[in-house]
Amino acid sequence: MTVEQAVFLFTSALILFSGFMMVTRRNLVHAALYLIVALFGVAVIFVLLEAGFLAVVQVLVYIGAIAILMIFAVMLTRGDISKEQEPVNADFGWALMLAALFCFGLIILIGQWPAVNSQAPALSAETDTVFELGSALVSPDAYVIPFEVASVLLLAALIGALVVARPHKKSK
Amino acid sequence: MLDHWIFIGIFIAIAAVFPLLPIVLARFVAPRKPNPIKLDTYECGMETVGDTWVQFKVQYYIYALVFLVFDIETAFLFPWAVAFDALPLFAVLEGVLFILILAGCLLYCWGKGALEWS
Amino acid sequence: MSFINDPITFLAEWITQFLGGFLPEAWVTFIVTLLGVIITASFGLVFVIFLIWLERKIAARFQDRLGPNRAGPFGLLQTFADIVKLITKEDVIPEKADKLTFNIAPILSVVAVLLIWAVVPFAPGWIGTDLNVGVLYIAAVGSFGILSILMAGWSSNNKYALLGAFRAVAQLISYEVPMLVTLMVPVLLARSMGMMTMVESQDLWFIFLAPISAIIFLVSSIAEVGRTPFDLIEAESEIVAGYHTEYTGMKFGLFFAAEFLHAFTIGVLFAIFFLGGWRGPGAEQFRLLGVVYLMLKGLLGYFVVMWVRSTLPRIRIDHMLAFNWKFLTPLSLALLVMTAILDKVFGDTALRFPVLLAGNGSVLLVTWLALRWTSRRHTKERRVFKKRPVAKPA
Amino acid sequence: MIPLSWYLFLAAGLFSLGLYGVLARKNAIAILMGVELMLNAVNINIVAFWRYLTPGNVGGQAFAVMVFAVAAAEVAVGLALVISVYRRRKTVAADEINLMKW
Repeated sequence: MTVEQAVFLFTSALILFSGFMMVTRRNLVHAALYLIVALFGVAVIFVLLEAGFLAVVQVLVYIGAIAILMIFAVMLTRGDISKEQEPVNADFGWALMLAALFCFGLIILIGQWPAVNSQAPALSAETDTVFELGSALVSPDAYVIPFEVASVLLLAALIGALVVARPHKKSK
Repeated sequence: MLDHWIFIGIFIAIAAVFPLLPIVLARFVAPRKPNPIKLDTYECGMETVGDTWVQFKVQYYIYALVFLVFDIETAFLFPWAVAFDALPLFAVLEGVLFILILAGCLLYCWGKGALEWS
Repeated sequence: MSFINDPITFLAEWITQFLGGFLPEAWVTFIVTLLGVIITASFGLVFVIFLIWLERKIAARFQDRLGPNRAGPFGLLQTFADIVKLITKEDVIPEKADKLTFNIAPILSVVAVLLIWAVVPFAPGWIGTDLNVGVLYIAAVGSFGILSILMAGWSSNNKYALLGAFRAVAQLISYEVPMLVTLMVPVLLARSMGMMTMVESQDLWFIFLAPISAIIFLVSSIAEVGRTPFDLIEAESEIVAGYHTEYTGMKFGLFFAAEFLHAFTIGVLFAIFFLGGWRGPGAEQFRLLGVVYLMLKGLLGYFVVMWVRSTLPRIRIDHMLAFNWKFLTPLSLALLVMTAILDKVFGDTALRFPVLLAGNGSVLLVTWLALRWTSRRHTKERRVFKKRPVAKPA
Repeated sequence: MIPLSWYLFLAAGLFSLGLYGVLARKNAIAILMGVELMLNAVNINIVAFWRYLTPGNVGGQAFAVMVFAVAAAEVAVGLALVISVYRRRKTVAADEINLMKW
């Protein structure tokens, strides 16, 4: 077993464990903290896939912003925490079955696919993926439309979230 | 490429050991005589009144929201800045358009009064 | 490569050869990397011991006091005395605290700052590791600091700690916006996110190409550390001691060590991004000189931070957030757009420096005019007195 | 070296965990956390396919960045809805929010 394989196995065990803890914890802040561990693990996986830029962005965006937003939202809707009710709804048995079926189905499907044991071709040392990504994002024959649409999407999401989340002014 | 990240990985481990050392040392050196009053929450020096889970104002969430939008922006714009030399003027202006749309986000929040603390 | 020019590379090669005699190659690489990590990481931590003494000495001078002067010559051993005190204090974990989170938070806060030093270029060829996403890495590592504050505040199970943590996080994430946007300016000018390339491309220091960006970076960094005038994180009169109210002994000390180290780290980062890092006469030949230059420049930035700290009072949280969102963020966005367009058009010509400087000047002028206009309007509004409630005897 | 299948298995497991969280959890915020897990599983797949099948074409990374933007937008609006619902109904339990059920 190489070092990379060991790191991969350890990280994926960590991700799956904290993912499991996340969906089973009663305390939502604990669930959010486990979510953060899982997201950090995914960043490590990105590093193993030699996508260092994505790993850094994963930490910056998910841990630095999305997880913080989650914790804020938990604090803003505290009614449920003090009540400490059941974490799962009535249909959780079905959910468990469906998720397990889905998991096994996927594993069988992946196992049957012939290309699955292919090895990673070596990246040439000359290419700087960040540089290429930057060129591709604004190049007219690559991803400029998704690039601009992403900014409009963010604008729309911000406006929508603001309108929904802000308390309406009291009518006098 | 991976060598760099192995360095970072070892660095994280070592960086966690450094602050752990004094805490472990304190375990052996420091006195430990807990009693219920000592272990009580200090709060503001008075006895705790009511629930710790006070209701927070939604303004915190709104700031986090605007921050999230600008955080994502960096994921798009940093590669753009790195590839700056190879870009034609047109591509640079596309990046500028991206920034202006985000400035629109900020202006919208400003105009709606979402940036006010109270 | 002689010892005087480049002692670290010399030693590293010597150790590699020595160990290579009786160990497999993978182990040698691992041990040399490990040594590199330990040297880089402990550099920051050892330096902070000296810095705490320096900060107390300088703060005392600003306040016309002597500062630490009993333990050792010039009070140099004061910090060691403090460390001994902190270690021998009883470590109280409140009964109702969330134990694991409570204990992890201070460690995480130190780790978050220490991790920045992995990519600091000390001298030509002397860098922990030259990531090609170094600048973004620094920003990403900062989010662990935010997380540690949130964890500390929440796990203490204390209203004021939680309130302090929430305020602190609101402040930190707000000021991270102008910081990220301004960081894009040096990246744009250097055309790289690698820290080494950043320094190497500063034939002309970036502070001359982007002076206002440099100031915005420094201001938002001060806010990120939570130093006065932005020290609402621990506004004693408002929220007790903020998120670390419940911490005692060494864990409390770790939060403070992290703050001191962070304050100096932003001085060093300021030097790297805007003051040319290790660049200086003779730094290419004698690399140790590069480290000296970097530390001197970093101390300069650190001194400015301390100067601001001793001069300005704490500002109110609504003013602070308004200053960020309504002044720093729009200004940094305008600067980024201006720099991008002007640098694309004039980047390769001799006009780069004067044009960028003129661009900065015009942005400054427009901002000043806008500020004058709005402040005049505000004063007019304020002249109309509102009716105040009058106290009546019951 | 790590074969491609390992990454796909990890992503499948993570996706199923997220799916279980979305279907079984009562709290709306926990459901959103489950969605985050699923999006991350998708991202692992995208990046793994980029690395193993088309490393020369940077499109895989570009789409991973797009997924980040979409995830952020989803969380922003989703949590805003949760907060808004909480303000009116004083609950964030997804099966108690049944105004639109009939």
